[in-house]
Amino acid sequence: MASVAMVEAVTMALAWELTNDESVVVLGEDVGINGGVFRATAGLRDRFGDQRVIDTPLAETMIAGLSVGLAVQGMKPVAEAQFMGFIYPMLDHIICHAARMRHRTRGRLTCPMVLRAPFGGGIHAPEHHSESTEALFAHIPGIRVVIPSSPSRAYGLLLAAIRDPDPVVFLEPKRIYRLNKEEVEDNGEDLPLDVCYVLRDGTDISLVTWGAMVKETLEAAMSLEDRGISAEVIDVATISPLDMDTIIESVAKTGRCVIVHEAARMCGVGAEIAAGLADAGLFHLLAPVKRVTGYDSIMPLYKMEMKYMPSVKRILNAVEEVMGIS
Amino acid sequence: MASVAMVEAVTMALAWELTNDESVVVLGEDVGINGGVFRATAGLRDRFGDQRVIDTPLAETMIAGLSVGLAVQGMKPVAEAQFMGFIYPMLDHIICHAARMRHRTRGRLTCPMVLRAPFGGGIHAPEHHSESTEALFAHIPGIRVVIPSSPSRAYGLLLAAIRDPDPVVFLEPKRIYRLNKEEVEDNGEDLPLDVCYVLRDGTDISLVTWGAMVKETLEAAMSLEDRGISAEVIDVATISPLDMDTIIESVAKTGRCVIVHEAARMCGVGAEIAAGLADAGLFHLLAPVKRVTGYDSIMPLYKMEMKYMPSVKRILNAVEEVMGIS
Amino acid sequence: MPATVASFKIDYYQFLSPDGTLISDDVPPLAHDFDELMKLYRQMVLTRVFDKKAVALQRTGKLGTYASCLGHEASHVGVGSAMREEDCLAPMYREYGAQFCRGVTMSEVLLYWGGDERGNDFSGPTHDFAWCVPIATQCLHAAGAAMAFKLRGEARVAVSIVGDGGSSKGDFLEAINVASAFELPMVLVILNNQWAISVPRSKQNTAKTLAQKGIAGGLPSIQVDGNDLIACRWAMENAIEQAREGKGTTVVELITYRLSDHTTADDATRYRADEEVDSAWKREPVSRLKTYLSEQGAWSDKQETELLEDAAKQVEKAVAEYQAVGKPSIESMFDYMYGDMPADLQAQRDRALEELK
Amino acid sequence: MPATVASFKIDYYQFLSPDGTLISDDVPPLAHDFDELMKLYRQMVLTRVFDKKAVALQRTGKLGTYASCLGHEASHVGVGSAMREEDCLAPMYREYGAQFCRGVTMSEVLLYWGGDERGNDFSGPTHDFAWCVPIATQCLHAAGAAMAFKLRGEARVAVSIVGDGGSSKGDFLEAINVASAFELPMVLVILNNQWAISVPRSKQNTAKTLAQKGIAGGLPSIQVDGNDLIACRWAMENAIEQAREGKGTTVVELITYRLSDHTTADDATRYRADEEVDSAWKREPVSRLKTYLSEQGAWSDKQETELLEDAAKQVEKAVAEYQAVGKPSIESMFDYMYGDMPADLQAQRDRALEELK
Ligand SMILES: Cc1ncc(C[n+]2csc(CCOP(=O)(O)OP(=O)(O)O)c2C)c(N)n1
Ligand SMILES: Cc1ncc(C[n+]2csc(CCOP(=O)(O)OP(=O)(O)O)c2C)c(N)n1
Ligand SMILES: [Mg+2]
Ligand SMILES: [Mg+2]
Repeated sequence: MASVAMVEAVTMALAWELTNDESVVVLGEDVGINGGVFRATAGLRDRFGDQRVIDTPLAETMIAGLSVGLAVQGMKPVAEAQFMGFIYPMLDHIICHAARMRHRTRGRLTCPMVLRAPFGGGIHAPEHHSESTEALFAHIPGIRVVIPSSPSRAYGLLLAAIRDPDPVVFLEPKRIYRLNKEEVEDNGEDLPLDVCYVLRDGTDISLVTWGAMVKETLEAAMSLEDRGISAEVIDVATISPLDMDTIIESVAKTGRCVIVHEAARMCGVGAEIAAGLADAGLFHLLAPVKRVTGYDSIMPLYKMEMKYMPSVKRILNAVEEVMGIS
Repeated sequence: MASVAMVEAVTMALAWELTNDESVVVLGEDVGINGGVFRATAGLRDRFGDQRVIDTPLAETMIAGLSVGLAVQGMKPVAEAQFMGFIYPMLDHIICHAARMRHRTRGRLTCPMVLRAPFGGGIHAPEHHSESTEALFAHIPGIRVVIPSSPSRAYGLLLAAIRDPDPVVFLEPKRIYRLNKEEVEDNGEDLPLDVCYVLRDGTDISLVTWGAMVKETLEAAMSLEDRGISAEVIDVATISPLDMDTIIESVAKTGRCVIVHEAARMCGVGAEIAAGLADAGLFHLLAPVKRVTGYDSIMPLYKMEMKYMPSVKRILNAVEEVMGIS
Repeated sequence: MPATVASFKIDYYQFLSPDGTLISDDVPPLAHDFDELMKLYRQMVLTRVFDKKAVALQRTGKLGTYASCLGHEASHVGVGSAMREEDCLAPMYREYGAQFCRGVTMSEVLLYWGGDERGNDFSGPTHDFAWCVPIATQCLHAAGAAMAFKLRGEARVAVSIVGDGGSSKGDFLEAINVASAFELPMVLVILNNQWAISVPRSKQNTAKTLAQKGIAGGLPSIQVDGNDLIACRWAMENAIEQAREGKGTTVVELITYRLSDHTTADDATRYRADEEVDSAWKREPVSRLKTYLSEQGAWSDKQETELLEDAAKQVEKAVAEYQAVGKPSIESMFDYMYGDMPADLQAQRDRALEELK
Repeated sequence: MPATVASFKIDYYQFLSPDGTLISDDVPPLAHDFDELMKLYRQMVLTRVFDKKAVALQRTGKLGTYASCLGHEASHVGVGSAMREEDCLAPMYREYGAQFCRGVTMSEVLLYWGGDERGNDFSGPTHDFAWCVPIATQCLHAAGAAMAFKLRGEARVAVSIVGDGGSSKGDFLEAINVASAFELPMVLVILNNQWAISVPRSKQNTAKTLAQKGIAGGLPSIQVDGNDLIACRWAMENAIEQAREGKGTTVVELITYRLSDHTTADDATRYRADEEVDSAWKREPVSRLKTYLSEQGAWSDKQETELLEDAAKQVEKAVAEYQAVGKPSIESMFDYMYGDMPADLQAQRDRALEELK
């Protein structure tokens, strides 16, 4: 069993599917000889050849439309958007075609494609390299949105995403690509695409998050523990469809919830979770549902990016408000 | 004072600004000699010439990028996406440039543009002609999202949108383009871009909606009145930035809220409103916040479109749940 | 003195002149294969008869907005008849003439414009792409199909059709580029009917031809009289053959004219002169081919009468089929969203079944 | 026999050969205007000295990821020096050589790559567009600028620069089309440095030139030796003049080579052979022009030494300025979002001021 970082788990999952499903092709900018700008596809071209791991011209709309065509005609494209900041020209094909092909044709045509993109801030990258706009995809019926936060979940969820009969947007929190290693068995076992992960049991408050923010959220939970506050931490992981049941179950127990995400607050995925609590979860709530998020402003260039992103301190401040302490 | 339908109020506002601000240009597909597929620009080309009212080649990305360039260099482009279903190729320029130009350059460059698009279902239109994806825009910091629901608000809000120093996405609910006429004085007076409209005072429940759904929501309120239930109806109108204060004030009074929108529920703008209530409004809530929305599936072709969209009946069902009656 | 490093030209192909006579003796065999020509003529007439009926249905409230293909018959049948079953068509929204050749049924066309997704569940080649309303996006889907065929080593060709307006859109232009990069087995047809709703060809750009967009990718690119069935069919056969032989993508601009309004929701008199339409009628494809066949003694008035009767019958039958189809079920709003329906959507479905009955 | 309806060619322009000698006597006056050439040579050297320093700053942790422009000096200075102040440049992210000619300062470049938006608040022409990371989008912004100039009747020209990779993107291709449609006063420069990160020019498409993409819009399109300052400057002057005179947009492909890694975050040895880079060094622009000037007796070793010392001083001064700039304020995350700050954002700002200090 190999001890791997999350980005290596991504490569492992791609390699497994390339080996076991000949309809799988990996395509994108610099995914070939260069192995991807984050090395997520490192070595794959040498192992599987340039007919399976394909460098495309520089055109995101094309990559998306090409992938739709490939998927509809029996291939399983795993396309990469080099950074989430460059994914927007792909939206038209994702919204109008990938998400609708099955519905539009009453199941005659389907679109089993995966769109991978590294996302999130915190790596001192240039402008447009630190986006977190998962909410845009979460609003689109007909696709799935998945965000791993550990090597094993990256491996299992990516396998599931590639095997899923419908389009999946798979967002990789690049800040934690190499944060810590984990033993991951390369056994081809996938994970379900519709369940949250309770990373830490707690009784006083539920902290709900995903992606790289799992790190700060767990740190916050730890320091709360020192103060005798027991925080449950949930990694949503499968953003859409959303597993509200697990979240409501948790809040039924704790009565309190703080949602943490890097994206801007306004109409972020945190809003959907809070809305779910305001509906089916309302009578469990002992305190307002707070969201600790990026501001409703542009992710700054790197001098200020850590100021923009939720910090352990900001999470703790919100928890104190919700717990009515300070 | 002229009695005009909403679409005519749009034309009036465009004509006013074309007359009074020479930097204003109207551009898009078929906006010129054809006067727009909904006649929203009817007669403008004849009045102002083809240097002010400009038919463009068929390329939405171009229309958006061209508008950014025009706006940054001192013009005030009012671009039209012929239908919201064709707006997606514009997102890249809206997200990456229109929304960021001021921030990116510390105010050196700004992007005062308006992007108009008819949206929503219910007119028996072909595929892709019935979209309601305002939530995608509401999540983008740096732009404003405005949705009128009456001739006078269309006139005043569009004037304000064109005069605003920043990019505004102006979505026109085409189902009610000609629904009913209203006296609108063509006096160039604009309306604020950051306030909701309380269309109907009530004490038992707050019904929050926008766009064409204002019609069904007011009808629901009327029939509730017959049953002795007093519903307050709020037209959000300025979706982003969102005027939560007015909504919370209303719920502070009624203790109950049902949100109605045509768009899919998951991560729709209704989620943000419900999330606001779950936070600052929590202790006012006597009952769960319900959302009556389009389903998390694709807006069907026209045989079924009215089944997809919220109906008076569905609104009443939700109200009954929230009021605990039936 | 600069060095010329590349030169290009665009050729225009026409065999049958508007008056129905051959322009020269240098014509493809098809020009003398009257059996084949009659078969194709029948397809063109059937398409026109269907189209007329569809417009009538819309006018009488029995059909939603409909995009007529009046005047496109030679281009459509040229494309559709040159393709093999196993090839793949990525149409826009009005290429019925091509699709009928492929096996899509008239009632499916009516269902789609009648607001029913079941119209997209083609009887025709079940791998053909659905109608595509977002302009030009289909060009990239065709590129993906062509890439799938190439990767799997299948001798299949993808064909997409885009309009003169659509040829301004990045999707089409990026398709040309990727076709060049991967040498895809594809044909990119530009169906230039001179109008994009109210915007004339001349406003899309000031270039002499639309075909020359293919030069951007170094693709063989030609212009063809899109009202000359012989030229359309010949050009498409060559282009498809080239693609099948691994010689990559050809761009084919078919020059025709949209004799109808853009759709039944449009009123073309607002933006174009009757004279233009009248003169376009003098070049229209159906009577042109009929004249040729008659002159050649290969077609009689009797055959024409029989054909029209037969076509009318077929169309009536399709209309009856269309009208016999009931409303879609509530379930159908949910059941085709995912291969595995998410729990939350299942719950919305259950509630809808209660609330909407 | 088909009729040829349009023909095109792409010419290649080079005056100064890699060895620093003129290729023929048929050269523009600039070739003998040594004062001007020395001015431009100084700009090229300054750009190179700056670039070297910026890479060093990144290596020592004093600068973020940086995109070097090593080898692009002739292309950049050719573009930048041919423009008038009132013209408008829409750069990508590495055209410092062009921007320095325009008035953008070295410390602004450092601030931008140093993670500070203030780098985009140019001292240079304040109407020039900011650095543009989303590839090729700047081409449409230039088109919009050109349209604004044309609508207002101003004799100004917009110039955008896109890479060989970026020339595959719809934004660039749609810019060509709209430039043609509206006959915009613009120059679309393709800065072909052979690589798009790890993807070679040959993988973007199989066409002979990138310049021929302009033929799609019927635009005059040429190829130029991007390492020949004389050719670059001459070609840009002509293209800009044409645009200013209302003759529309020209596409200019400048052929050069990216001698550096893509950025400091890249390692080009992973994907390209040293031999290729070595041979590219034999064609690089700075020593080429220096050789020419020296051979002509217009440049001495003494002048070279003084130039290098002076350049080093200027760069040091810029680095000092850059390092003297403090961290942006918390407020700066909010204050440039809107002309009128929304109440909710104001509240977020207030809270941030509390929480983040
Ligand atoms: C991306 C997009 N933008 C706008 C529209 C609205 N629209 C439908 S057809 C049409 C004109 C298309 O003209 P052309 O490409 O020449 O095809 P034609 O209709 O003439 O066959 C437009 C603008 C659309 N369907 N998709
Ligand atoms: C839309 C978009 N996609 C991807 C990227 C990531 N990226 C940055 S530079 C680059 C290569 C650009 O190559 P080219 O256009 O030749 O310009 P060069 O860097 O060689 O000057 C890529 C893919 C981006 N910045 N924007
Ligand atoms: Mg057309
Ligand atoms: Mg390059």
